[in-house]
Amino acid sequence: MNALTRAADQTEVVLTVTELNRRIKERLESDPRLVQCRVAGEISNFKHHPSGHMYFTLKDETSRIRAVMFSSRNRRLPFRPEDGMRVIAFGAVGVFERDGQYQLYVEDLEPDGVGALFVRFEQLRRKLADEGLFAQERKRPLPRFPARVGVVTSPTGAVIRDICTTIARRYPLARVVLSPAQVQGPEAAPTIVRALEVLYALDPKVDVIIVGRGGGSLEELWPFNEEMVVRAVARSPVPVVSAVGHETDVTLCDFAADVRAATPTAAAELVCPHQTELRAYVDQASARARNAVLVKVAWGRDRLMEMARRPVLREPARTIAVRRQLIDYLEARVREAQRRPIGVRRRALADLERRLQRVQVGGSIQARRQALMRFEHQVRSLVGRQVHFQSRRLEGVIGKLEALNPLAVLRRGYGVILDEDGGVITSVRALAPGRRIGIRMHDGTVEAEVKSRGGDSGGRGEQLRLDL
Amino acid sequence: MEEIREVEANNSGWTFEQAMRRLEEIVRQLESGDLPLDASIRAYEESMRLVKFCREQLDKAEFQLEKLGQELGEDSVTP
Amino acid sequence: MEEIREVEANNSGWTFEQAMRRLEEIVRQLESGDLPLDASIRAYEESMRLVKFCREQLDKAEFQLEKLGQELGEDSVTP
Amino acid sequence: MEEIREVEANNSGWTFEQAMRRLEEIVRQLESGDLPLDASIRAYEESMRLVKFCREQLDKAEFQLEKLGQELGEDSVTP
Amino acid sequence: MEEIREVEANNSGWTFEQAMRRLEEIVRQLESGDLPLDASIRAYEESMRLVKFCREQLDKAEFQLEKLGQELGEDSVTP
Amino acid sequence: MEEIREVEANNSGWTFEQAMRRLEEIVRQLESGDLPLDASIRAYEESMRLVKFCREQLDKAEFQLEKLGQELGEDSVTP
Amino acid sequence: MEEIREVEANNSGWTFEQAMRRLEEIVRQLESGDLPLDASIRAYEESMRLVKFCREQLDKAEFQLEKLGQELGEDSVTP
Repeated sequence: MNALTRAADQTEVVLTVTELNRRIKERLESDPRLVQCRVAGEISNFKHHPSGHMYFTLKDETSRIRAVMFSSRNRRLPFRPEDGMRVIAFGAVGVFERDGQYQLYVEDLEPDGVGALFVRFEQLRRKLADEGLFAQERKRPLPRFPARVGVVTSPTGAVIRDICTTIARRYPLARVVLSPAQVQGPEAAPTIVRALEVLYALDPKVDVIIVGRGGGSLEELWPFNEEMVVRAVARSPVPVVSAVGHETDVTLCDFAADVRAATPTAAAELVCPHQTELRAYVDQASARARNAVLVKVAWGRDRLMEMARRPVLREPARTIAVRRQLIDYLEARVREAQRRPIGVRRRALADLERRLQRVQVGGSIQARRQALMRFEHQVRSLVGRQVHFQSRRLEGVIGKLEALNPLAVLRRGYGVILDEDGGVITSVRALAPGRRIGIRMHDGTVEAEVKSRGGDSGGRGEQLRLDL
Repeated sequence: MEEIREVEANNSGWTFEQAMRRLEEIVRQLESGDLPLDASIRAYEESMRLVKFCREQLDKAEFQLEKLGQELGEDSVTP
Repeated sequence: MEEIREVEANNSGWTFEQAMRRLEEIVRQLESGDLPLDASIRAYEESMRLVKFCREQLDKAEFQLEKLGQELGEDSVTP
Repeated sequence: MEEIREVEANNSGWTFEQAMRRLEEIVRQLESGDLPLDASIRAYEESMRLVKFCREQLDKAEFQLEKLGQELGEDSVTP
Repeated sequence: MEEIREVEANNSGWTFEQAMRRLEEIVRQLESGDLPLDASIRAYEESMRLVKFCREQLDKAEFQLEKLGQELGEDSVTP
Repeated sequence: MEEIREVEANNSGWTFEQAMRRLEEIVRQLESGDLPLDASIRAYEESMRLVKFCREQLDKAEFQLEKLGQELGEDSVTP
Repeated sequence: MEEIREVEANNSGWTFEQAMRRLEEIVRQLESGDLPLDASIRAYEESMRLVKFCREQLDKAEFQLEKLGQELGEDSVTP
């Protein structure tokens, strides 16, 4: 009550929770000492959320603070944070307004205590990566059947023991050539390099090299991050398997090697096949080869059978039968056609014969006979008619002549006096006595001489005396 | 006409196919009815000879096939 | 007329087709009715000879066909 | 008249058709009535000879036809 | 007169037709009655001769017709 | 044809595959029906030889397989 | 083929790896079916030899460790 009144006195405004949290947030985030700070502590309650974000609590003996590292930040962490791990976190303090909690927004995280080494590690890694030493293209496949496996490690450690055990069990054909090296301490790096060089110089060469040591702290593993070691590994003429530390330990040597193995045992398993698998393969190989040949033979038989079964081979007589049919067909056609020319010609000939018969040469003779007969008849009748006509004509003339016969008068007793020349004398004056005359009677002529002549008696004519 | 003579002369030197082709030609000629009478008789005669020749060729071929079948194991072909 | 004489003379040397052509010609002439009597008689006579000749040729041809058919294996034809 | 004489002279060298034509001519002349009697008689005589000649020709032709018919197998002509 | 004389003179060289024409002329003269008796008698006498000539001609013609008719087979004419 | 002769000659020098290819080719030719009669007979003969040859090759192969299997311890192969 | 011959010749001088590789190659080739029949047989034979060789190698294998000399501070060896 009192306090409320006092607050009301001092400030006119009552804040909402949200406003208050915002004010806190603004206050916290504007403090440069909180924005860029390094905090050392131990990780607890570590949770790697499926979203990728990491949530954990940083604590020391007396205090704790919540921390979050977003996936965008933690993706490139070279190690995996774990509970109990001491780390130095770098980041800014911020407020999560919903819960009203402040927390550390971690931007980077590094294990506590080895910070300097870590920086060296990172710097060297970048440098060698830029040189292409870790390039994926440089990675070589491991030999499948190594005769000699070079190992660079401590001669007394568990590493060589694990490797030998594994290879003796899996692939006793491979001989392990141990090139001892110190794997720890400041002198380690040169011995590792030397051990590698010894292996490189071997003749015959080893087929593959395993470089390794057991697990340890970053400092203990450090020789394998030394530039000379990394470079020595990178220039290996044979594939190198790096098996340094435990699975979570990362060294630059791992990057330079062709293959990284989580453990020395895993490295030994990687470099050689298992002999039971090999035996199985070899056993199968002869069966597979045999089977392949059998398949081949069977296939050849099938193909051959298929060919042999083709009708042209199985029934070769068919090609002859087909031709026989063709010949039969042609012969039938020949036989069919053979008499055709004769038939055609017989018909043509018969046709001509029929036409010849119709011509009727004999018939034309008959016609000619009739024409001839007609002519004959015409000639006969025409000539006959002419004769007949002329006969009638003559008869007519004769009839008329009979009627006109001048001698018919004389028959009644008349006579005609004719002179010497036969001329008719019509007057007695022409008849001088003594003149000789002719007298024509109806039945002939007589000669007479005029004796005398009477006088003229009045026109009655002269009297004539005739001396016959 | 000349052709026909020739054919009869060296019939034996012919192949089956030549004889068949000639036979087909003659059949066509006969069927067309265009051949003169005597030529068609000769054509018929030739065609009969060709038929005979062709058949003989086929007989010979069949005989050879059979012989081959026996020689080269006809039975083993059909499994 | 000259032609007809000639024809009668070497009738035997003729082919069937020549004889048929001549026969056809004569029939046409006879049908036209233009031939004089004696010419038509001679033509008729020639036509008779030609008919006879042609018929003989056909008979001969048929006979030859039959003979050939027998010679060249008539029986083998009808399978 | 001159013509007629001539005709009588080489009658035998005439053809049937010439004789027929002459006959026709005579008939025409006769029908015209222009011929004198004696000419008609002579024409008659000529025509009679022509008739005889023609008739003989026809007889001969008929005989030949019959003979040919028998010789060359008249019967086989009519099938 | 002159004509008649002439006629009588070469009677034999006349034709039937000339004779007939002369006859008809005479008939006409006679009918006309212009002729003196003696002329008409002479004409008449001439006509008698002409008649005789004509009749002979006709007889001769008839005889020839018959004779030729028989010679050339009268019977075959009238079928 | 030359080709076929050749093949018969050095058949033994052939491989199974060559023989099969040749066999297939011949079968194709035979099936095409384009071969003349005599060529098809020869082709058939060759094909028979090829079939025989191929079969022998296959038999030989199988035999060798068995033999090798025994020689080199086939039994130990299948464990 | 040449390759296979060669392999058979100096089989004994081979390493296990070479033999294995060769064996794998042969099996692959055989299973691919690309080898001719006779080559297949030869390949099979070779594969049998390789199998035998490989098996022997495996059987007689004894693990060996070779230690190369390098003087190291004994104390610092144990990690």
